[in-house]
Amino acid sequence: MRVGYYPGCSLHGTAREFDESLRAVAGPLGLELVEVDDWSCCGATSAHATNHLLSVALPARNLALAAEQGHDQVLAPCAACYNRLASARHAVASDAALAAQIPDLIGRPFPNSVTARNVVEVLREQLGTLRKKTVRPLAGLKIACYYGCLLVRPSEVCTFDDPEAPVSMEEVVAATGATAVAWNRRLDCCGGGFSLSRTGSVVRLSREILDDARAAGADAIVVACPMCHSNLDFRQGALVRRGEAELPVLFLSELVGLALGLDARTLGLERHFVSTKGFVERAMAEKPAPAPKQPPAVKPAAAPAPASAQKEAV
Amino acid sequence: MSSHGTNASAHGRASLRTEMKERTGKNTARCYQCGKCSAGCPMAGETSLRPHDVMRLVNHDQRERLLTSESIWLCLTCETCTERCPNGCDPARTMDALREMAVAASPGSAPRAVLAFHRSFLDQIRLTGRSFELGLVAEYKLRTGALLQDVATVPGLVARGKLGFIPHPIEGVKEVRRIFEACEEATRVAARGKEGA
Amino acid sequence: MSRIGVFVCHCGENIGRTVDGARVAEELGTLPGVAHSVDYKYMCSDPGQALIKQAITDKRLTGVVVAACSPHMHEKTFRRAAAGAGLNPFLCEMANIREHCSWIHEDREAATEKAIDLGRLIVEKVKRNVPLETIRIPVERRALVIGGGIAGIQAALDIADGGAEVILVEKEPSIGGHMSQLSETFPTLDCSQCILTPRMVEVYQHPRIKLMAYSEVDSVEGYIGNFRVRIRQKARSVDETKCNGCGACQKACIVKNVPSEFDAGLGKRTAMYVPFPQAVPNIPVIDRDRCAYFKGKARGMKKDACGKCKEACSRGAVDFTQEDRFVTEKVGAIVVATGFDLYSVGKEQSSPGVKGYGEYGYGTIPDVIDGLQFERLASASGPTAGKILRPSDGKEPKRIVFLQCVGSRDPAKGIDYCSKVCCMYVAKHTMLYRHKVHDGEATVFYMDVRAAGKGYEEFTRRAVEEDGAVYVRGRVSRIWREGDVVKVLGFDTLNGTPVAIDADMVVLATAIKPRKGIETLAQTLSVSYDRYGFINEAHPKLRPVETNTAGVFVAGACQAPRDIPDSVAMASATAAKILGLFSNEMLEREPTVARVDAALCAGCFHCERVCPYGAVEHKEIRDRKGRLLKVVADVNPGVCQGCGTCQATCPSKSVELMGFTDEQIYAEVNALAL
Amino acid sequence: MHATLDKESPFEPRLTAFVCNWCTYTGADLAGTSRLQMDANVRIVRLPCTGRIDPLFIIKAFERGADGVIVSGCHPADCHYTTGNYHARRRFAFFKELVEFLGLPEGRITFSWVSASEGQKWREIVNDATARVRALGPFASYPGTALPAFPATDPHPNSIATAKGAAR
Repeated sequence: MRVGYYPGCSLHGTAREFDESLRAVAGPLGLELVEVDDWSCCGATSAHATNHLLSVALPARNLALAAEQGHDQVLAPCAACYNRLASARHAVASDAALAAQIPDLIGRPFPNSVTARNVVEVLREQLGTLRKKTVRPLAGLKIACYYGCLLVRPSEVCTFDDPEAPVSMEEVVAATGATAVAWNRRLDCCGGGFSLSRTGSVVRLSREILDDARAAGADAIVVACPMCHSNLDFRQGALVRRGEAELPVLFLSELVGLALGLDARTLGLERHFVSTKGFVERAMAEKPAPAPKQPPAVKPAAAPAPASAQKEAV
Repeated sequence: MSSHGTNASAHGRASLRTEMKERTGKNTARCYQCGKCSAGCPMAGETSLRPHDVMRLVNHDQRERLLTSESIWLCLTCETCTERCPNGCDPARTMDALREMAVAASPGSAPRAVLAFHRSFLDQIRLTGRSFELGLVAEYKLRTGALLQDVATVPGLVARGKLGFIPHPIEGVKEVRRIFEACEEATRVAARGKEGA
Repeated sequence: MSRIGVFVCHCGENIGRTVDGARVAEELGTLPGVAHSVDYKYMCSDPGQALIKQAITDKRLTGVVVAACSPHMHEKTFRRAAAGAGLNPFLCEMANIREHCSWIHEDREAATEKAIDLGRLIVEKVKRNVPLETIRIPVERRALVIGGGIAGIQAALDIADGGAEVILVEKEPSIGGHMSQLSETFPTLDCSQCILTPRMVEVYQHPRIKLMAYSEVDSVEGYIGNFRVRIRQKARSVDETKCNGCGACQKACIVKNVPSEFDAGLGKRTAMYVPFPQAVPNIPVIDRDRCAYFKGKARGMKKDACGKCKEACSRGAVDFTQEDRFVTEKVGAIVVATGFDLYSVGKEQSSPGVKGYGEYGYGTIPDVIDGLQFERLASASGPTAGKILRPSDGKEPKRIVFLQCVGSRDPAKGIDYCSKVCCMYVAKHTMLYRHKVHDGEATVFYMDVRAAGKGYEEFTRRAVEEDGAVYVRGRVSRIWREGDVVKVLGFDTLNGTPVAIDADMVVLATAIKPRKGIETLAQTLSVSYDRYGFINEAHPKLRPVETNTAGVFVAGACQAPRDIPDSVAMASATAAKILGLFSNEMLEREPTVARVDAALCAGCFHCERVCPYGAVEHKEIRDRKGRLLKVVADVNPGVCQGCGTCQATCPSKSVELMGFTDEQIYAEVNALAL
Repeated sequence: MHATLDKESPFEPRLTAFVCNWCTYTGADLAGTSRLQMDANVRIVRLPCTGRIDPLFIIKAFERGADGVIVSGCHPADCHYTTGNYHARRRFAFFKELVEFLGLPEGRITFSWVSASEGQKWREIVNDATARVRALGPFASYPGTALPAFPATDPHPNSIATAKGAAR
């Protein structure tokens, strides 16, 4: 399947491994990612927070480019980009005056014909292929799927899953053979855009998320947003308490890549601040490829899940 | 026929509630102050005005108090309030609009750090078409003077190949600059229109 | 030649201020066929009416036009006056120059012009009016009550005590409804079953009440005074005439794990069951979806999978071969008292447009229950024998959080209205809890406390002041489970702080909704309902228990959320209405009905297809030798309600609506031109 | 607000409203009871139900000098007679085609649903329809008029208008 690809700024910088891993898994999953030529920044939270027109016009330029380049859908792996593109599309579709204004602002026709897709929904569509191509089932690994805000809210824009009880990421994780744990803070905000400007708030919010994932017995958190990743991974060193083990934070595409048998380097797993080494070793060790049904050679090292692991069903 | 009979402020300007309806398409008067927004707000413990306070002040036409409040700048735009609002009031979008109005009314009203971040971020886009993180960090730090914050981690970022040193301007950078100018101009015109009204 | 009398009313200043009554009378007096035209200050007063009567006699009037207020206000008054002077009342009509003219215009000239126009329209119409006779139809003095909850029970008893026969249809195996599930009732805290059970028994023993439990209304035909109702008696698999309610079959039943509807899913029952010990009638029923015998048969098993109940029954009452039976009853009036369902916070909803609470885990946390489940926990006859124990582990909860307005007043979930009873029963729940668990903490999240009944405000205050319930004003954003505590994240809007509570149990005061399937019943009865399915009353203030279909009445929570006193009051009101109706031997109806001209009718029966009431019948036209010439349409005047759709549809113009004939309407339209 | 006699434009249109007795007529009563001021150009013809309305009534109204027509009844699913307005609606769908065929501009006919509780809505419909027709000008001088006469459907040659010799 040919999909327009809008990597966004973060995937060229702090979230390079997201880009690398996504490109690596695309082929095996039958996805042809065609990068939108000359794409520009979506404006992210900064445009959204300060100028409504700009927050629509910047994504609109990219959607217009995608349309000109023959795409009807664009994959924006970064949750923030996805949210901005989808919001712009929604805003224009529901406001005729704005729709009339946009072509003048961006200097291009704007047919609003391109759908923004996020990485979770695109991967979920390939579940069958993923199950078939999984050569290294990740059985025994417990994953906390973290959605954060921008993938599911507001629900009138992000329509791919239930805003309060989403299941898509858990479905993808299950297809890799890993177990998605039930936990409570998968929809909470990590502090997002305040990473630089209000670090104290980010520390508080991110710590709550990490604590809850740990309490649920997770071996790793899986995210689909560079901002979440940066707050949970990059800042984790400052967040852990003495004697507390660090919790690896993986992009969903990295986890999928491991199941597809790709090596850690290709997937960018060495770029993380919290070491993924132990996690990757377990992923590699536990599953002799041809016999996925065999019991794991090594028992998971994690402590038995506390009662809170059986929380609300997802 | 004046449609604003009861909605005009004492000084003749359209009420904040009316203006909000024009900007967001949402009727803030639907808010019945249940506080569900504030209950779910991740920043509620840190702000002096919580989402439901903001909605109440909008309905009570407390323009000055809102536009000079730091609270509207502490919104993470996580949209939890909007998602759970029983009345579809959209506090998140309301706060977007308030920030926009605050900048238009008095650019100095935002907390320095937050606005500095947004300014730095947007300047990056204006400059290259994309945001460029090292430049962003540098400019942000110059703006805020918080030179040492996070410096310890920057070498880590470089070592992991996560911060490129060279900005890569896109071909359409001029186009992007035009978009900035057009949007800023349109926003100014709209603001003047409201002042004049 | 017509001799019309025109009477223009000033209604004091109401019309007189903006309409020049004298000029209207003068102008209308110049119209051809108008024999008399006067104006007067108050036409509806006794002297005003005398003026009309006098003129009818003196001027030998053939028609009367009163230009005054809305016909909805005084048409009956003036028609009675006309009849009093010997004029057929249907030759008198009103021109509305108050509501439609003087009250909505300020310009005196324009308003006067308009009043003249409106008067002229009606003058032209009345010229073409013909004398009509009031229709009289006989009344069947029996009532049907649908629903055996407290409203239906009260209505049935009041009607039967008034001397008329009643058929009470209840779809469940027992009457009693939701009230039988309640523990204590507000604001007196008297035991619900203690006051209800005697009424249930009274119904069962009443000589004029025919109780049809485990039955449903299948179809309804006819009209006020003359309904024919087909009732489906569902197969109980137990012969009611033989069963003596000994309970041996229940004890013998091998299927013991069916969630009990009566205990709101918190207890279990058998497949052969009586819903609760005080059930009326005390006759068990086999739940065929759960019964081992019937499941075996459904799977095609040749051998009987079970038959324990049959073996246990000493009277041979168990009958696996029983089938649904249909009976048809004639009744003169119908009471709809089908009650309510509780809104579910779950993801799946029974009505379109309503959503569940994802933020409350879609109701998947076992220690998050609804108000009715709490009633069962608090009830001495409940699954815990009245002990407050939480469902997950049977421990006594030391901290319960109560949430008001769950679903109610939440447009985002699809329910805008207030469910009315929750404020009261939540206060009651906190009291019951504190009376039973002395060291327990009861926290209530509320938005408003609506306690506007007699003794209600005092009751809710008592919960706070004497029983120590803590009321927090704010909605809850999220509920989740952490270990064995239920986390509740709310906000106290009165002191402006976030509130996070570790609760042992959460009770949701979920919204009251009409019964599932109410729309089908409403359509069967031709009564209208609102977008939620609540039955519409004929007038929200003046006709609160009537519906828009004559002879069909409404009582209790199927009309709107209602508490017990309200439901009982409504039920008694329907009984009064019905007994009033039954006090007539014949019913009188306005003769605004359609009539077919058999000579013109081509027998296409377009009218039959569009008639909402099934009033069009087939009539055979035969010659003298009895040979069939043609089949034409014929309107049953007892059934016809006078909408006129048939006339507008008729291609041959052979059906006419009396009072609104083509001739009359064209006369009005023609009179538009000056 | 809404001057009954507009000084700048001498033309005051005449509108006929065909309304049902139960919803719109009562809604118009409510407008009166609430003293909602509105344009004085509409003359109401009361019918039991919109189901009773024959499209020819509307044609007739235009023929007899109306510049505009309002048709209004109960909201769908809210009909006093259960389904009368549903049949009316189907008939009007057909009628709209006829209107186009006849060359009547759509703005001259207003179809709406006004319940007994919508006095305010009735006022808006009256004022909007009046303003629209006022802007369109007199129907008689409307160049697109292609109305045939309907003598065959007029059961009353001795109508008052004829009696006064004012028929067009």
